[in-house]
Amino acid sequence: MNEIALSAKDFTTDQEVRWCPGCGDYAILKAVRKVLADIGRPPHEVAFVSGIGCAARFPYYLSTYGFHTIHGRAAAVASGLKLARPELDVWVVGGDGDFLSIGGNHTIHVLRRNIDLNLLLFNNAIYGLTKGQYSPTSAIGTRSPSSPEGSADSPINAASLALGSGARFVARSADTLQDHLPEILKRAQAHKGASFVEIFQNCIVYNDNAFGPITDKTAGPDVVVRAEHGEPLIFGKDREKGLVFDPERNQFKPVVIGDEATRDQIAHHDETSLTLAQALAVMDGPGAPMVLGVLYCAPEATYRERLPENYRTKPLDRSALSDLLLGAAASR
Amino acid sequence: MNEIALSAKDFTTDQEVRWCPGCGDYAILKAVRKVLADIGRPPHEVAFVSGIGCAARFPYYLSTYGFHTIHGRAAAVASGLKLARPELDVWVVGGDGDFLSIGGNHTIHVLRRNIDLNLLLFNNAIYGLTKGQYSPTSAIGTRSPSSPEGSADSPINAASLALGSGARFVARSADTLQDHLPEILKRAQAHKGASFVEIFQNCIVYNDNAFGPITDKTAGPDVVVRAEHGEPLIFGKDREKGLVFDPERNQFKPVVIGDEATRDQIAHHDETSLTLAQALAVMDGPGAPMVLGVLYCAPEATYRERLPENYRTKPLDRSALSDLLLGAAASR
Amino acid sequence: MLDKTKNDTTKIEAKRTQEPIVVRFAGDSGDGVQLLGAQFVRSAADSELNFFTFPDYPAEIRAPAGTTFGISAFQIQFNSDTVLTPGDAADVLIAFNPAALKTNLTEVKTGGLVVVDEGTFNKRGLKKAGYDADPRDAGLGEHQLLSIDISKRTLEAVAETGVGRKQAVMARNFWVLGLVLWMYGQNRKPVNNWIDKKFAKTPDVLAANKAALNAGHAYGETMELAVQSPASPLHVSEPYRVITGTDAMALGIAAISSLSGLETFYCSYPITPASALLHALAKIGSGIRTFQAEDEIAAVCAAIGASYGGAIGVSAGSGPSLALKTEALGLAVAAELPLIVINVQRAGPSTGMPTKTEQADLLMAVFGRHGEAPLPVLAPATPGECFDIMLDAAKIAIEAMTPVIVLSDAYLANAAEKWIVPDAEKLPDLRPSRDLPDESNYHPYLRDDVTLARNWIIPGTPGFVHRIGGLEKAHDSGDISYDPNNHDKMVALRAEKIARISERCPPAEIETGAEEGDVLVIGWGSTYGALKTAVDNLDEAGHAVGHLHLRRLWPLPRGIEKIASRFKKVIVAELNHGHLRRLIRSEYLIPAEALNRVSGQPFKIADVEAEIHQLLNR
Amino acid sequence: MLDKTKNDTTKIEAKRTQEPIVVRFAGDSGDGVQLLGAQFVRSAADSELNFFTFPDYPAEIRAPAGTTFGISAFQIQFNSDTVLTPGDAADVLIAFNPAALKTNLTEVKTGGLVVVDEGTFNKRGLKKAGYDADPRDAGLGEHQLLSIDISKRTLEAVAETGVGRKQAVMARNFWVLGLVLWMYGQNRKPVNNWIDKKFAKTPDVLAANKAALNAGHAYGETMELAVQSPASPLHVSEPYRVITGTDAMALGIAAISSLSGLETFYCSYPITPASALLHALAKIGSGIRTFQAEDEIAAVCAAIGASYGGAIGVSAGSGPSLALKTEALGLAVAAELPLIVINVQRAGPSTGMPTKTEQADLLMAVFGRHGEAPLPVLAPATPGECFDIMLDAAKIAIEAMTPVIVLSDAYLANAAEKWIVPDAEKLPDLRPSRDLPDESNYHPYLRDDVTLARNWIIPGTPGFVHRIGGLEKAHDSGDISYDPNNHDKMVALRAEKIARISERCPPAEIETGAEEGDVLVIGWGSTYGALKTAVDNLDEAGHAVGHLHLRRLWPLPRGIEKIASRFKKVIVAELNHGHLRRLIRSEYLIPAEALNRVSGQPFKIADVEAEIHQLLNR
Ligand SMILES: Cc1ncc(C[n+]2csc(CCOP(=O)(O)OP(=O)(O)O)c2C)c(N)n1
Ligand SMILES: Cc1ncc(C[n+]2csc(CCOP(=O)(O)OP(=O)(O)O)c2C)c(N)n1
Ligand code: SF4
Ligand code: SF4
Ligand SMILES: [Mg+2]
Ligand SMILES: [Mg+2]
Repeated sequence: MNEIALSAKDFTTDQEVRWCPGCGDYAILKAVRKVLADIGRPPHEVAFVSGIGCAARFPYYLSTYGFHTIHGRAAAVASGLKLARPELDVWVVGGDGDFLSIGGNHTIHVLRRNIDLNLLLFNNAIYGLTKGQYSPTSAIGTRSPSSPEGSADSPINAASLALGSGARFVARSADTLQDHLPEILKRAQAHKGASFVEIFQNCIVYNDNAFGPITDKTAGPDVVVRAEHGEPLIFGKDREKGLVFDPERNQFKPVVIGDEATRDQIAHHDETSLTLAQALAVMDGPGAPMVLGVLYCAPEATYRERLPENYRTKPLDRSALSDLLLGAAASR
Repeated sequence: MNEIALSAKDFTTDQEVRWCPGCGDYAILKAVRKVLADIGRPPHEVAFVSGIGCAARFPYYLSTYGFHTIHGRAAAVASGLKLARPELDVWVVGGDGDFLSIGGNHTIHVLRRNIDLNLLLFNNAIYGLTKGQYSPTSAIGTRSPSSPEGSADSPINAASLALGSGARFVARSADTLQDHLPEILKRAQAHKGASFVEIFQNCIVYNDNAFGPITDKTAGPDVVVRAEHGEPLIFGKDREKGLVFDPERNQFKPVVIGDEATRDQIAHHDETSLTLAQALAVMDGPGAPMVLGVLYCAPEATYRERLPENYRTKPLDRSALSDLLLGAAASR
Repeated sequence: MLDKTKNDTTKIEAKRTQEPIVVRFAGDSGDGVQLLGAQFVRSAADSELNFFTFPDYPAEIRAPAGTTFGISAFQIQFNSDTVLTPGDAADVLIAFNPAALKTNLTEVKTGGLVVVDEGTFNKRGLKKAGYDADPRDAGLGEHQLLSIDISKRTLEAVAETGVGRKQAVMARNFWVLGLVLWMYGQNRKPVNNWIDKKFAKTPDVLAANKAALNAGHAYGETMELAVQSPASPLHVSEPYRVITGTDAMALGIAAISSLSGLETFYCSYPITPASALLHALAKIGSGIRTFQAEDEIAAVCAAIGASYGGAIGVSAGSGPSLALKTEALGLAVAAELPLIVINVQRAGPSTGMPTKTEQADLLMAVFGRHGEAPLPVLAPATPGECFDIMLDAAKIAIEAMTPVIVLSDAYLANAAEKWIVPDAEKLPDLRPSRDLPDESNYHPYLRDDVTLARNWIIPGTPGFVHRIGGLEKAHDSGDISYDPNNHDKMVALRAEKIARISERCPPAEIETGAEEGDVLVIGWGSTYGALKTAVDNLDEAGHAVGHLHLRRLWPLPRGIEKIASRFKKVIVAELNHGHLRRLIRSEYLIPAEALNRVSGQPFKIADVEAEIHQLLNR
Repeated sequence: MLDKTKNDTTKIEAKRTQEPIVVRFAGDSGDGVQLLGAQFVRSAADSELNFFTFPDYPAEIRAPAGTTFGISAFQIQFNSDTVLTPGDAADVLIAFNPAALKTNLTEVKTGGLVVVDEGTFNKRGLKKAGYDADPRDAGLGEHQLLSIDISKRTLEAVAETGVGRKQAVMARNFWVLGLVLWMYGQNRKPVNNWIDKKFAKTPDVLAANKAALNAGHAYGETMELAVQSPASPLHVSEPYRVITGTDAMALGIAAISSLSGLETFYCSYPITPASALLHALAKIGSGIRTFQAEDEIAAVCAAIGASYGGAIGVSAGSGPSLALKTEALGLAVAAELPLIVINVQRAGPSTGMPTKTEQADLLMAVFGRHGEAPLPVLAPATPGECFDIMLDAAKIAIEAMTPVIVLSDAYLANAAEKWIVPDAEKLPDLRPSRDLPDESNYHPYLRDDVTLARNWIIPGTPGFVHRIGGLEKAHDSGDISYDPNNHDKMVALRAEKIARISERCPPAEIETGAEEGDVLVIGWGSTYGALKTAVDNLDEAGHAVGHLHLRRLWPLPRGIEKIASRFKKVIVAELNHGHLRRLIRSEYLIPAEALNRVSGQPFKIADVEAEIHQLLNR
């Protein structure tokens, strides 16, 4: 595919980027431009559709086709675009408000329909553009202008929701992980069907450091498992910890290798296991790490592939139209 | 609580029931009336809120307070009602279209917020009221007026979606299982926080027998596990089959006891394990049974309980209002 | 040998007239009344008669048998002349049971004939219908009653075919059909052909239905019931067919793709009475794509996405659906994309009476968006016009790069008439220009000088990548702009673009009646038949009354003011509280009066005539 | 010792006048311009001056420093007399950097004074602002320029306090404040008090800010900049405070619960500029409940649920939010529940210009629902009235059992004025009657004879269990009904119920100017100040121009026709393409003309005057 050599510059517009200085969106933009260049599809064959929010300004900064729609509806607009124009590479970008609050229903349905879109959720656990209200991914007790005494809603786990919706590709990464994010994006784009990538993104103004050590170079390894298909689920600075299945509680739990379990007992990641993916997505409790990487990838026929053949027909010519108008039931 | 002896008749209105003869909704109505009588709260302390659909006509047939709202929005209306009037016992009723298609977003959010409502999904895998189009729970390939050549959308697994949304109580039963459904409904009502019950319901007109053997007295035991907390996950006419954890595939699988596993190896149901619940909800593949019962019950603080104390304050009296109007910042 | 007949009419008066005839069938949802109606239409069409039919469905899916709320009815008016409505009231009602009689008796003309199935007038049936006593005992007032034990006669007729009792009872509708075919001198052949095809796989049912049909026919013959055969109409050489508004609209949508060369992408969420359109299109299957979305917001957004991709997005629904599409319609206005949104109006507010008709969504269609978001609104007047209006909508949408709303209603969707099939070769060319502008100075808000439409370059086109969206855009670069003067200009441009549409469309013209005089009746949409007939009647009676019927509601067509000025009084007739009237008054400052009814039912011609009469006498 | 001054104005002309003074500050979002404005207001309020302020925020959250699209401005007009707008143009602009100068120079009066921070007019700053050359070199045309190295002077002033460079630069706004306080003879004390409180925990910052304040003040003194101290206004004995429209509305909502005894349940989804209201209410915290829903549909539905439960549901948003609430509003109309929906209008269509003001949602509010779904629409005219309108809305909602829409806008939400705090004891009683009707014949659609409101019995009440919903209900039993006459009657009843509201409200009255004569200017909402001032000016100039300003937009108040008939011409002035004008024309057939601007900006008084002048001369 990559016939013309493209660079990130080929995907850069003349528009001044208007995010706050230090916003995690810049890093994601950088990664996406690089990935698009690496994939090598010419810019005019690529379309970005977004809703409304800081994240949703994304299309303005990519010299591909772009549609900045309305809050929460990008997945629905993109569904129509992709079904009408299957040959385009269609990406959907939105924030946690866009994808999970007002747009939650479209997110669920586009995933279960398995329409071949690449969905990028920029999760900063806050409503950035509207000046910092807590969002559906904000932790309980988040103090914000709309929750001065702390929010009461328990947060949505985006990956778990995506899996619960029937998604066939679910992954996680973070804005600053430039050694991880591009690979995940490439996997998502290569996946046939709806791919859902949750990107932890820092909103420096309204929710700085919400993902704390996860994106931190030093602290990260101790609290993050980078799941890779077929590899053991090991983490820790010295790769001294891992995950094992606890049959007592019917769930995975972190252990220190040697002390609590042998290296052999450590579970291996299996992208194709829904149960494993669900367990990793909700990993919780003392010492439990956050799992990044491709949690689940189990391709199935896409929506389009499942359609009856005649769905794909071209507009009728006039003679076929004539037959249709006259109809089988035409009385003469 | 049950001080006044109530009977199902005390929950019956003078309205003629307008479902099709043979509709599964009748059986659910019967079970609900019975359960309400058993619970024994006086009818005026109970409210049923519904959207639009055949299922959503439910409130008309119960002599409690009732609000037949608009399609898909019952959970949102009920949230407002319950937060304003916590002392009421509020139930939400809707079909698979109501709860999962147009109302999907409210379903997710009411569950993750854990507002103390009892949500009853009447899943008949079809849009009944609008004359039989396929619904979000219809199997791929469903032929219906809107999909004459078979539907292409892969169905939502309601329990899995509920779990992915962060629900703390998820259960399944079926219209005709009068030895099961009432108990499940009681558990749901007793649960503090949002409880989600998926009830397989037969639409005799547009999707007859969609749940085939599941609700069948004879065939049922062979294809249904009735999960009970602490009990082994055993099924089969002669209770000869069970579920074990397969570490290879990281998931539960059905086995024949004796042949493929010992009775001791059979997993026990643990309502409090999210991973187990998720695995049971999506149980799939050759020989895999459908799991009914309370899949997950892990109470947590409800939305209301998490609110700051002053949220509960009564309207200000005039002197407090006066202070508020003058304000700390009042310039004189 | 009549089983039981009141009012001393042992024999029905023979009457040979050119007057249109109205027949109404009413029975349980399970009685096959709609099928009976359709088959009667088949014979009428075969005789080249003109007709207009209207089914009256119950709200319930399948209510318990014998209840009043489960009654389904079908009314047909037929004649050798043009027929524009199903008729104000029936000459003949055939009631399959007491509940059908109870709920439908008011639909019969004074002096009309009522046929009932004696076999259902037992205790149980009467009780279910809520009758304390057998209504036949007291007579049916001014109506003539013919009580036949249809049940028994049908069972006897089909006895030999060996079908079970249930199937046998089901054949009652064919017995009735046979009777009615006799009464109106219609041919049984098309029905027999249909039975042959339809029931080929179940020979016993086939035989039973034919037996019942013949028995009913024979009954009429034996009883010497008078035959009222309408005169032979003029022969039409063009092919024609029976068509409902829904089917005509579906064909119109299919034709759009054919005529424009663009894929037509139909996105919708089921809702009564619009879902029938989804079904019809899904059945057509080829040349168009249907997409059943998770809700109306997703439906219209997917249609917008398809239009953005270079297809024609179409999304249909009813009142609550249009309400939900409000925000997205604003996006389509701002993004200036072609889009067709169909609203099959039903009785509101809120869920209202979902199966009943109304015209109360007009002002929502015209004004129901935030910000200045003007768009064209069209409405077909007859079932057949539902075809034409779709081509018109597509032409406007593509030419002006704008969303268009088409307002149909429950009545129009379900009503059927004889439709001359248009010649596909003569239908207009709707292909958009795909000429590419100069690449170097390109931006997506470059406009055509005449139509003011922005250019429509679709994703996938090399060299023209661009971004559009709902934020205000600079008129000269397409970039986001907060400049006050630019906004003022863009708001004005979008308004002017819509205003110019009426310059390209034909001006308003009097439909029927006087060109000047006392009263001008202005109407729109499905009230066409009732209004035209009423005005024709008044015209014949020598009154100077004219009828103006609008298909383009927004922007209003040119010439209305001039026409109105030729009349002393103007009255706007519509099934709402005065929507078009408000538009007319505010635009032209004409003291237009109101002729409104909001009952979920179409106008009765007689009521319209009466109200115009009143106005004439004031 | 002026650093650099063009136009030969080494000394600014002294001017002692009673004319209102307009000052505008402009700088980066990070420059603390809004804080500076708020503190200047503090001193003005302390002197009992009257004022009207308007912040002009950028759309971006925190745009890169020095860019034109990141500029935040604050304008205040103050005087001893009543002040109704922030002023058409500034007497003085203080620009913190070149970008601020570039974007705000057009806001300065001809001959006005422009103060710039010389320290920012370096190459980098100029380039970021898009200046090719230093604009000061060519002079600022008609304007007077005062270029001071504020940066340097601030740094010097705070040097001793030991704050870091970033904090030191941040203190520029206090330096400017000191200067401006000197220029207008205002007291530093209230500001010093505030600094003491605010920065108690950071003594170095406290000291720096005070040092800067004093230095700026001293600079004015040393330079002998002329002082223009407004005359002392009349002393007001009632307590007053500075209030924005948002805060007034929040207090109004809080007051509803207090006055009605009902819980007020505020449900909303964040959207600019309405979210400020959610923040204000969440902060108040007591006496009201806030609920942040997943979207606007859920928000309004939760509010409806709360109202059903016996609370008062309130839901606020902006244009796109109201669009999404369309369907649910229909439910509230059908279910006849009290509900208040606030729409803080912003520039549309679609996402439009979210931070800018507009009045283009009126027709959506009045007509934007399917079916006949009438409801009252209100609009406050000033920031302070945002309080009163909420009580009015609650009274109407409870009395008529109806949803009510309140239309505010971005301008009103952010603008601030001096507000006489109402005496809580004298506010109206809004408690609904909770008398129970006769249990035996009870049904939920029993109506009050006068208001036609249905009874409001809430869940939990023993003996009255009932069901309501969006399907049409029988007027005499509350059961679902498909009866045509019943529907016609219920549609009429709901319409009449709304129509009767205006019978209970005071009739329209001329606001200012002539009671009869040449031109009647009709306006509504936030344009009040500009329209009133323009009409006052014309009145003083001897023209027979009157101003009618509507707060109740639907149903229209009584008396408009009569008032209009006393004028030769009527013009409706609004920030849209003629919404109220359409209502007035269609209702009264008055040839009302239009004075429209749709630029995202409030009216300029001068523009309004000019347009009325034109009309006077036609
Ligand atoms: C219908 C509608 N409701 C609300 C808004 C206001 N709004 C714009 S963006 C946004 C949420 C922003 O949060 P998120 O999606 O997480 O994106 P972020 O800004 O954090 O990147 C909201 C509520 C809107 N534009 N439209
Ligand atoms: C906004 C809106 N869209 C669509 C409809 C039409 N509608 C009514 S019920 C329904 C779905 C019914 O299916 P389900 O919720 O599964 O209930 P069931 O009838 O099967 O019990 C639909 C699409 C509506 N009333 N309102
Ligand atoms: S507000 Fe937050 S998310 Fe938005 S641009 Fe600024 S830093 Fe980024
Ligand atoms: S259509 Fe189906 S779900 Fe609806 S009432 Fe009939 S049987 Fe029940
Ligand atoms: Mg966010
Ligand atoms: Mg269903």
